Amino acid sequence: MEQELKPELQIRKVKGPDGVEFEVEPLRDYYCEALPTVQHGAYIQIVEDFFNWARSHSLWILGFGTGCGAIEMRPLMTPRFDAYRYGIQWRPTPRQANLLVISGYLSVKTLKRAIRAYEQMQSPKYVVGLGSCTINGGMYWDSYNTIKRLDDYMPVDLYIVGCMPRPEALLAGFEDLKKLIRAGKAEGANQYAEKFDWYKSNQKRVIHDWDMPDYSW
Amino acid sequence: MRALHIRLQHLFPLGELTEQRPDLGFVTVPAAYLRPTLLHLRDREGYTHLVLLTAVDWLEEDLFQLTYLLSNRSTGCDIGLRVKFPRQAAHMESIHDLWPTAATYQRELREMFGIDFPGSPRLHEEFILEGWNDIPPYRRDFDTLKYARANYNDRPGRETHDPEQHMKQQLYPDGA
Amino acid sequence: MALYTPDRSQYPAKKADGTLDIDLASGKYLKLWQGPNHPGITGNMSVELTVCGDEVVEGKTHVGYLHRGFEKLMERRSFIQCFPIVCRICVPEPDFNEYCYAAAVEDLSGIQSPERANWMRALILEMGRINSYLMYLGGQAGALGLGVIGQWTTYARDLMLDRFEEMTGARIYHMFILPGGVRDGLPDGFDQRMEETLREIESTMKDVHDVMFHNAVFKKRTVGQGVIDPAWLDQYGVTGPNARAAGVAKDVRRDQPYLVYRELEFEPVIGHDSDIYTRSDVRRRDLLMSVDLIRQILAKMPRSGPLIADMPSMLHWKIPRGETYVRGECSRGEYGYYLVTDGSGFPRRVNVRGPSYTHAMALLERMIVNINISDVAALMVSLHTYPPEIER
Amino acid sequence: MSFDWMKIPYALLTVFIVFNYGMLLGALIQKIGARAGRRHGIPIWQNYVDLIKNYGQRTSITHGVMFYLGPVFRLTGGIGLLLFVPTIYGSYMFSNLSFAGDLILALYFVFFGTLGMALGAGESGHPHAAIGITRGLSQVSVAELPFALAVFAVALQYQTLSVTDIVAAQQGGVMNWTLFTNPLAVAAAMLAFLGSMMRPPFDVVIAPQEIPIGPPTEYHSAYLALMQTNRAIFPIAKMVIYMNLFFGGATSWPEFAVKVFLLYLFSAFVGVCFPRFRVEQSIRWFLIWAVPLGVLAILWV
Amino acid sequence: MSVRDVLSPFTAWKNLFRDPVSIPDPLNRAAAPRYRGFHQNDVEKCIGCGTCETICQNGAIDMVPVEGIETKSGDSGLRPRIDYGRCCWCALCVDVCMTKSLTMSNAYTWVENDPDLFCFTPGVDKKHWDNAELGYHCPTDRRITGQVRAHMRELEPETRIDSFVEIVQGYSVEEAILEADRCVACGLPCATAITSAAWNCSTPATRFPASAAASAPTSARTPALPATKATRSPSAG
Repeated sequence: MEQELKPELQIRKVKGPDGVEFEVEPLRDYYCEALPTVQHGAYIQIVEDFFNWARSHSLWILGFGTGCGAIEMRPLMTPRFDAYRYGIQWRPTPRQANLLVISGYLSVKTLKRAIRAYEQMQSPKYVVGLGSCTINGGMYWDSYNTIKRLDDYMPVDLYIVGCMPRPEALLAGFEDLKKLIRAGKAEGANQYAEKFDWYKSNQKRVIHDWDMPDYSW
Repeated sequence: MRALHIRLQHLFPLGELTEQRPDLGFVTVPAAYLRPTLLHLRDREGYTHLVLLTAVDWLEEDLFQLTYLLSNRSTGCDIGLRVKFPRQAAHMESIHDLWPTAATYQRELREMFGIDFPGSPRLHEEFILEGWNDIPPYRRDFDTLKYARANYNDRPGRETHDPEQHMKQQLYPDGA
Repeated sequence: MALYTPDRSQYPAKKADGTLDIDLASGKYLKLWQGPNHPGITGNMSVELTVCGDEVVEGKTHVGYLHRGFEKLMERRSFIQCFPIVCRICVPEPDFNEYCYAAAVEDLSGIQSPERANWMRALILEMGRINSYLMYLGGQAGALGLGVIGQWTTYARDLMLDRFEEMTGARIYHMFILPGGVRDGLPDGFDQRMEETLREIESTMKDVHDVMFHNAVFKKRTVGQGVIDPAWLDQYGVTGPNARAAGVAKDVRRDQPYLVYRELEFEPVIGHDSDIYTRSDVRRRDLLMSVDLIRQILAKMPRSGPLIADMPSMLHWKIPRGETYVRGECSRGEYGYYLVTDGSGFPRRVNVRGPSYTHAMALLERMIVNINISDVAALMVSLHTYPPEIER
Repeated sequence: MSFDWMKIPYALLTVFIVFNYGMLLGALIQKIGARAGRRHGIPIWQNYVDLIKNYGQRTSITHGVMFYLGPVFRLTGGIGLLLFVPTIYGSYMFSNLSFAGDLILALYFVFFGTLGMALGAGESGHPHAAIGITRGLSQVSVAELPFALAVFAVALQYQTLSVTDIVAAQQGGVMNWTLFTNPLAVAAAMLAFLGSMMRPPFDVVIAPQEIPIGPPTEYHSAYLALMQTNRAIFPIAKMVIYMNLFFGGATSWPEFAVKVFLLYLFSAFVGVCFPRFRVEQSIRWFLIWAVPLGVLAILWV
Repeated sequence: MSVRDVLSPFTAWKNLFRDPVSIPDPLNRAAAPRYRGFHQNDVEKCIGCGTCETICQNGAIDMVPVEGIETKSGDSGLRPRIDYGRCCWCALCVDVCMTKSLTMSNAYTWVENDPDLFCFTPGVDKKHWDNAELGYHCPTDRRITGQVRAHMRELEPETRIDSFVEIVQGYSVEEAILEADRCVACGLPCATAITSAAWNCSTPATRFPASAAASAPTSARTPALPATKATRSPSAG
């Protein structure tokens, strides 16, 4: 059932400073209406391998703790496990991050923000799912508000098992992700572009009040 | 607890006191006398701290039960007031003017149980669920498993066998 | 020296019924989301700030990002099956959920947990409180820019997690306090390793005290900021360190002693001028008191005796009809479970009442008006709010 | 007006050396800061890998021409500051393009990068960037005040506007460094140095906790890489100015390396131990402490 | 704002001279001896009774037939297959295991990029932690399913020899309930050919005399709250 839009999302008339009246439609993405396209790597394979090597050694994680596993990301960045030694770093904005860690269950409200953050990240981007909740629903298999399989909504490169995987397991997972990237098999972004409609239909089936552009650049 | 209950019974037609522990008792209050009882407890009896306002859904008796739990800081005693009212068109008067924090409780009960508190501030704003299109989820007649099966798809390849049936088929295949 | 304090009386304009008259089209106000994806908040909640210049005019807390519907799920699980899911409600201090749930079930089913199990439970609760305070100190200093404190306190917290892992078999979600008692005893050699950890935590706390609490810039940013008016304590149901920093000696461990707190000597820590600095100082002294409590517990703890009461078979355990409320003092305030059973093998209704329920919603929205944008993060962390307690 | 073309390749050589030195020194300082937090910190070559990764990103989103020009202005500010000031005194190769009035040009270039960044971030349309700009401009301009006063004091003291002559006046022994001949100017300049280095006591501009990293919020892939190269060059260039004006310039590369390392360490030394000031608190702090020192320095000359 | 407030933060730098505390090689660091890691199952000792599936609140365990283990009396030939997309490592299945065959190792690292591989039968699918001896084992002295067997009272030998009274006195009502309470209704012993109605142990709730259990929710409209045994069907997914 179509929910009536929030007041600030309806189309409204705005008078500019120079007196010109124009119409603003908040839901339309003025910046770019195009859908994502498949981004191919550099033409020469050597250059692509070199870039992949550089991408694997500087994993910038988006600082968005979506679930309960985020508390084990904190020891990673502090003295005891010190992920900086492996070139892993926190970035506060999705623009500069190339790794999105979905740390455990994902409620529908957070899924909507996670999708938007994922779409704003730049092209070679990777997603790692932590814990059993991203594989098959985990402990909340019968909950009405959490998603059961993460790969229905986002292309996931890697799963780390554990009901809250330990920091050592996280580091081992990131090492495996590095091998995947160096082998050039971590192409989640292109997969998202190819099966875009399938992902969008899954997302819209779960998020009922869809009041944002289809692909938020 | 008994002394408090007797004092209250002189003023308001209360139900029986069930004493769970020496410092915790629950008593049923008719809906009309709820506000005066709360005011009396808060101002004269020293029960100033509203600990909890929650609802219990007695589906088979077709009743909602609202529990107001008050705690007296000096003596350390708690008293729970139970109010029962029918489930259809459930509504209860708002007490946000007695305790400002009650507004948050009432917002959650409106969204989770569908109990209406006319006059409570920001009552119909979305509090926890966003874009919810089913009946309020905490009611007993909302089946969360059926909803989860309908909206999210599980990973295939999961089937189980009942040990008893399986043994019967294996040991006595022709059911002799 | 107050150079210029602007007159705030008719500003911003108020409507007749007292609500704020903010029309965003006028360009004077900017709506800013300190949203779920933000390094400055503890956990996933977002505050919708209406800002005029650098000053917050109105704030609305939005929660629901971590809602899994625990109370609905617990109605579908038997009493022993609720035990593992209960500790997932609040991540910085999971043991309090286990204890409150176990105590509520024991209260209704009339089972008495043995003496040694009570000592073990008190030990776990105090260790969990230290972890939660250590994480708080790292968050408070980080919200103001002092990153090095977060490094030390998370290191100290990690040592404590090793002690948890050694004793209970898991780092964060211990699933150790079972209705009826505790799962296992202390491993051998635990006391000596625990003493080392406590000494390491005390030396870290001494460094934290030098660098954070005797820091000119930290004092300038926190003294006099985010003051909780003692009159609000009752209106907004403020409990725990937030209330103790306002001078009210309210500690459930002292007022209604549960478990073994009668046999331990401790004095609730009081602060007086209830601003961000005093709240962090109260929590620091509370942490040192917990370290001393652990030493007392380890000294007085009986080392032999049953660990779990003799329970009926957990597979089909039915508890007669009844309702109860059990409370405890967690690091953020008064934590309580309201449990109603109807005689079937499943709890009829469980309501988790976390302290952040009022701190993050009503109290934060009241205190956030008229403060600078840069202090919103510091204020939120100083109330030590944790959103999963609000929406469960 | 003859212009010998040989200076250009030498100047580019200086920029290349300073760029690599900036990358390695930045990583070293981060490691030292991490060691204060009792951890190992990033490997030395990490800055290079981050740079290559950012250049190698496949997609990037531009918000308009000015958005693209923001990092370009910032980089020109860094390189300009470096080119018009002699890095090594006395050697023809490394006194790159310095001329009589280069002190004023250096002052202009120090502030030019911040202005360009403000315009670029403004174009990005992110509310956090807008708040970051307002704070950044107000704080850096107030931090600029004591620095300008200190530079005028030095110029008055040595009666010249050419950095080469100032360094020449300070040669011969440690005693006639400006540090000892005019300590007030050096104190004001060092406080201003803290303000402009975006380190915790004064980094409310790029504060991750309040407004996620302020102006550079919307910058990513190639734009961020441009800004990273600048983060390698601009601090070193600023320290070259400080070294030439106040600490007797450098006659050889090892001396240059040691002095720049100590200056960089000074800002990190203060930065690790203090939280942030709010904007009006930092402005008030500068006006109370740094500006009187600068005025006294001028009077005392 | 004393001078001490300005100078004492610099004591943070004394850590420069203490060596950092990072764990040198975190990737293969052994967990604590009692750590609840990945499952191990001794396939011979396990009798496939399905009690672990009953108690698992995440519906993570399925009882699946395994080739090479055929059904014989007392062993249903099924083995638990655990889905690590549901498990929460609470070790209730290890506590409730009738023959103590299901235990936990203290391994904790398993990373895959294909999510379907996380469903494995411990003991049958070979894993690198199969013979790790450290890990969580159920404390032997305690059972989740009730106390030890209630002792049946008997006549003393003196009175026994000079009378024909029945020696075994049988259980009182409470003892009978306690004894019946210990049955986990796994269905193995009563899976004989002629399954008479009395012994048909389908749902334990119905097998108790009404007086023992408090008034079970009788009204039809209560939602289908799964009694413990019946959880098998909904969790079948």
